[in-house]
Amino acid sequence: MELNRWRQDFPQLKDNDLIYLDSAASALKPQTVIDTTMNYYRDLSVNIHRGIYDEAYEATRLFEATREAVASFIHAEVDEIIFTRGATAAMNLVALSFGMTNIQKDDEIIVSELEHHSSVLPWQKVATLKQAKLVYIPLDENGRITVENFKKVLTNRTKIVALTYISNVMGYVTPIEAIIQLAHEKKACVIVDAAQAAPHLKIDVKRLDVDFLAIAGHKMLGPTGVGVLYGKKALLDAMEPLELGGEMNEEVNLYHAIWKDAPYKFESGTMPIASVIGLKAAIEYLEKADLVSVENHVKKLRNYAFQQMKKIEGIKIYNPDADSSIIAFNITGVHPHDAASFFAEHRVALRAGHHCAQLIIKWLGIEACLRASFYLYNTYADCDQLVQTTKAAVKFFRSVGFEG
Amino acid sequence: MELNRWRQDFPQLKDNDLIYLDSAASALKPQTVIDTTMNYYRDLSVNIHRGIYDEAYEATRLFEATREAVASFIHAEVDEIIFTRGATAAMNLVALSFGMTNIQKDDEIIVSELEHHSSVLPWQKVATLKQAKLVYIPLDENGRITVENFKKVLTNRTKIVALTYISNVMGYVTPIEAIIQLAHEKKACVIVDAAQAAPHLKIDVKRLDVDFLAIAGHKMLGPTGVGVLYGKKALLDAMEPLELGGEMNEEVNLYHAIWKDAPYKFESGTMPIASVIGLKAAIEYLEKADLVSVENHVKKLRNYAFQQMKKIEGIKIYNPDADSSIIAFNITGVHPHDAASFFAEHRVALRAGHHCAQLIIKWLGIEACLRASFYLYNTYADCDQLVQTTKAAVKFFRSVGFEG
Amino acid sequence: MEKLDNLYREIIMEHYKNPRNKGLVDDPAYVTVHIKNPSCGDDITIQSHFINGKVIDCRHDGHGCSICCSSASVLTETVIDKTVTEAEKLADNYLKMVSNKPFDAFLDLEEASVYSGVRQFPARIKCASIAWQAFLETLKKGA
Amino acid sequence: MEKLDNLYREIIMEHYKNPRNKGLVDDPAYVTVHIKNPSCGDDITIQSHFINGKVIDCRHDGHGCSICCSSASVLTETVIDKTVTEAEKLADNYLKMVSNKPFDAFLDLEEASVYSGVRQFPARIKCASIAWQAFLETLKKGA
Ligand SMILES: Cc1ncc(COP(=O)(O)O)c(C=O)c1O
Ligand SMILES: Cc1ncc(COP(=O)(O)O)c(C=O)c1O
Repeated sequence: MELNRWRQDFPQLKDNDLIYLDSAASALKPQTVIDTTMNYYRDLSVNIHRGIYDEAYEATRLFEATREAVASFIHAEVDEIIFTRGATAAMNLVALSFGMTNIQKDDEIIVSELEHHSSVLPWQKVATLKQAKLVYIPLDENGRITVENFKKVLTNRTKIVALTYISNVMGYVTPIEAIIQLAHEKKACVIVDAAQAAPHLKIDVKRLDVDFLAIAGHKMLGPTGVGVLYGKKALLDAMEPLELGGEMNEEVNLYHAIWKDAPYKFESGTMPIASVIGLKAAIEYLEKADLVSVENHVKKLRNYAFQQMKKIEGIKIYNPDADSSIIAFNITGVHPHDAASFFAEHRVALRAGHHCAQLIIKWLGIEACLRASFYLYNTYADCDQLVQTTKAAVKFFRSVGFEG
Repeated sequence: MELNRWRQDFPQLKDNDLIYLDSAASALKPQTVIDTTMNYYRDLSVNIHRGIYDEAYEATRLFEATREAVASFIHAEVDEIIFTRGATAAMNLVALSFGMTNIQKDDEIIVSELEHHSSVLPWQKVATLKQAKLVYIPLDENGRITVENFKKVLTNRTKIVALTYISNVMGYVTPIEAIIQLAHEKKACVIVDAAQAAPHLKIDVKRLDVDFLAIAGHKMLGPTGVGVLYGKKALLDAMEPLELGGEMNEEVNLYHAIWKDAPYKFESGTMPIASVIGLKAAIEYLEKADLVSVENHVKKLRNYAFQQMKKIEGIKIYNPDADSSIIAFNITGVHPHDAASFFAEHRVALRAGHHCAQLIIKWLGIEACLRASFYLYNTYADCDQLVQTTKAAVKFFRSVGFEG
Repeated sequence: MEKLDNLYREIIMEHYKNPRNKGLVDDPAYVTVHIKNPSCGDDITIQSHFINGKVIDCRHDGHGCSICCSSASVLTETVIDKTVTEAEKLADNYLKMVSNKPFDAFLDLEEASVYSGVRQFPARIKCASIAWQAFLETLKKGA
Repeated sequence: MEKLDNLYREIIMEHYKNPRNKGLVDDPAYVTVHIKNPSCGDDITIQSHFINGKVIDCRHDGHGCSICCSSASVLTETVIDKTVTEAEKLADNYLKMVSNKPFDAFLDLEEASVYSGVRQFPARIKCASIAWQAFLETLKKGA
């Protein structure tokens, strides 16, 4: 097997025949992330804030150190970083608080059929409740969001633009920089779903001038149960918290209360302390690995696999021109759940289904598909295994009677 | 040191001089909880649902096994258990979904000044938005909720009763069984905050006939970042989800979507998988330890400490008649943050502040207080240390000039 | 790959490609139950017609993987003309068999017995179960 | 417990019990800043009066622990009659000192220097800082 300098850091890949090609669902965790999370439980395991004893102080320090690490990772200010339970919660917070306050009847909200459910459903709800208009950017013939087509739907009534940075099915990178600039000319607010982008692209919220941006910890080598909402300070200051409780207020009276400043007013109750602390180790790992090297590696693997996959007869690839690490495909005539069992038997871990993005699956005119996604710990050997198993799968399913 | 059969299971208490008396904020974790959580990260660390390969199937199985464990722990049905990011999120979900839908102008919502902020602020918000009336049960002279006083505020307009099961400041157990029965006679819905109760009392939601009940994992030996909302199936079925996204729907179309059944419609996006899986180990630990034995032990400790504390001149105890594991007190004339530093220097971990329950702190007529809370791993030696350190603190603060 | 050969048995493929009793009828005498497998999107509707404690007819429609669709077809052939009591016992036994629980090996599941291979694929048990679960629901609702 | 003795120094206790310049004035010439310590509930208001680049008066009110309240009193005595530039430098230096950052040891912090003991109590740094931070805010807003 060729040298992969990252692979050895992932305990799950040691002494294991697993070919893990499902990183777009969740990334595996390096030992440092596991250790950092564990150390909290073993050595501290106390609550943060208001604790004066050493352990509580130290836990608080580690918790806030992650906020600094996230801020510097995406070039934000520290008080623009809100911890949530995930990317889904982050995008719902924007829609249910900022959206419900600022959207009025007949306003327009632009989304796309490439969205993950968490980026479109909250706005579907806001649009319905507020009698606003949900507008879909027409995708181009490959299923891409283009600046051209965005211009066609942007109007003076556009108030919100909610788009994915990288599609979790097609692996397309959205030209959000140009889109944000155009949207701002119309004074529209842009929410970017960076759940798939954060593990792959260097994000600079200042340069992008994005208004809100959501991240999922578990997809970028971090623990489960933690995500991040970035928001411009002025927008966060004007925004009401959604969940009320302990630690997010300055003063509670019988009939009214006063909130803390952002980001704290959005972090009510006991936070996922262990996961937040562990997230810092993930960010440090990615910074050391260097996202440019990571993405180079991942693109090479994807291309290497794709060049062989496209020659296989009896399969259909839906995103030949993907920008990022994903191959979305089906074995013709074979339901992806049947196919996935074959891959699973050969220890190739793929995802089968609609990948929480039914709109693009419907756009493709299919019921579901297989998705192979690559990340830094994958190897050319993994690609070979994917290709061989795909070939064997086609042969097997034809042999038992599935017709292509 | 006397024998404590549980203490050795808590790695943080090994080779450590820490006297941990802050379990009401967060409980320490036994090794099994740490290991179970870690094993997920080391051996699986993949996403649940829709995964056909072994690791995804196994993670899903473990995740759902916790749901079964929680259900049997509180005598609920499996599909009445919703995982949330904490007790705070659980209570906000009830208020923002069930509350916002069912509360109308002039309806009455009964709460108490014993509530943690997470049990009162969401209803304060609902009352304000819906022009409903927030009604406080008058506490008795010791600060207790009594059935007598509850009857005084219960009316035909009462729609919601939201009360804590055990106060996190006073350690009082609320007579919720009688209250629930009375409330149901008026067709009011009862939400019980069991964040402090779940680690101490055997809860039987069926016997209590409670409508909604919230639990915090981290207070019952479990990981951070996970809580539980129990809700009666019929109520959950009629309730709209708050956060929309992946995994909670059956069908997504451009302009409308169809949710899954409860509990899944309330669990959008990637859940705190590691924490949910770890929570099962916590429940198993508590079941094996047996809550009756645990509470016996804790009450003996609390009483042993209290008998000595009450003899110390220069301190004021606010809850001499507590039912559960808490001593709330102050050194007279000494701000609790000053006092807490002294305790911290002596490795006695207490909490100082308003404990996210400002209303009862105001009711007591103080600014803040010290709180010592006991749990199964504590010992009589810990109590002695608390008493000695309190005496030393009084002496020290008097010596530097604080007046009693 | 014996396990996979054991799963994709000829009878299963035959029913997958040539489903029997497929297509719903618009007849109020039929009890209709629709089940979705939330974990993979399979979507099956079963219609049963009961007269005098007997399953007179059973029909299915929907989409999903081969295991799911074929099992709906096999179900209909298995239960038609059985008494409600027999059909219920068969369905119970079938569901136990595919989910690896103790089941009555002496009860003749007829063609449905070929689904025993599913036991080795825990992630697919649901696929093999939902049509039969939907049938049990029709029993509950209408028999 | 040398550390604790080092924290609760006589000067600190003296100011805690007999705070100087306490109580706010209702005078628009004063710049008012209110700060709450979100982590422990300490609550301090500082009022500064600047004329011609000088701190003519400084007042405080609020509640909190002894470190917080006394430091507000010490602050006012330290900055009154200083030039704005001097006062700002002192405040900067003081905040560095209590938070264990490199600071100019030659700059005379006067009585405020007794707060060096706070450095050994990281959880209390905030207590010793908020009055001075509020003063810096009054400088920013009004000097
Ligand atoms: C009585 C009570 N209710 C609710 C909560 C909130 O729990 P969490 O912070 O885990 O959301 C707490 C814990 O602080 C509590 O003590
Ligand atoms: C593009 C995209 N957005 C949002 C999400 C939701 O993230 P999470 O499930 O962590 O909330 C995902 C992950 O499934 C995703 O791929």
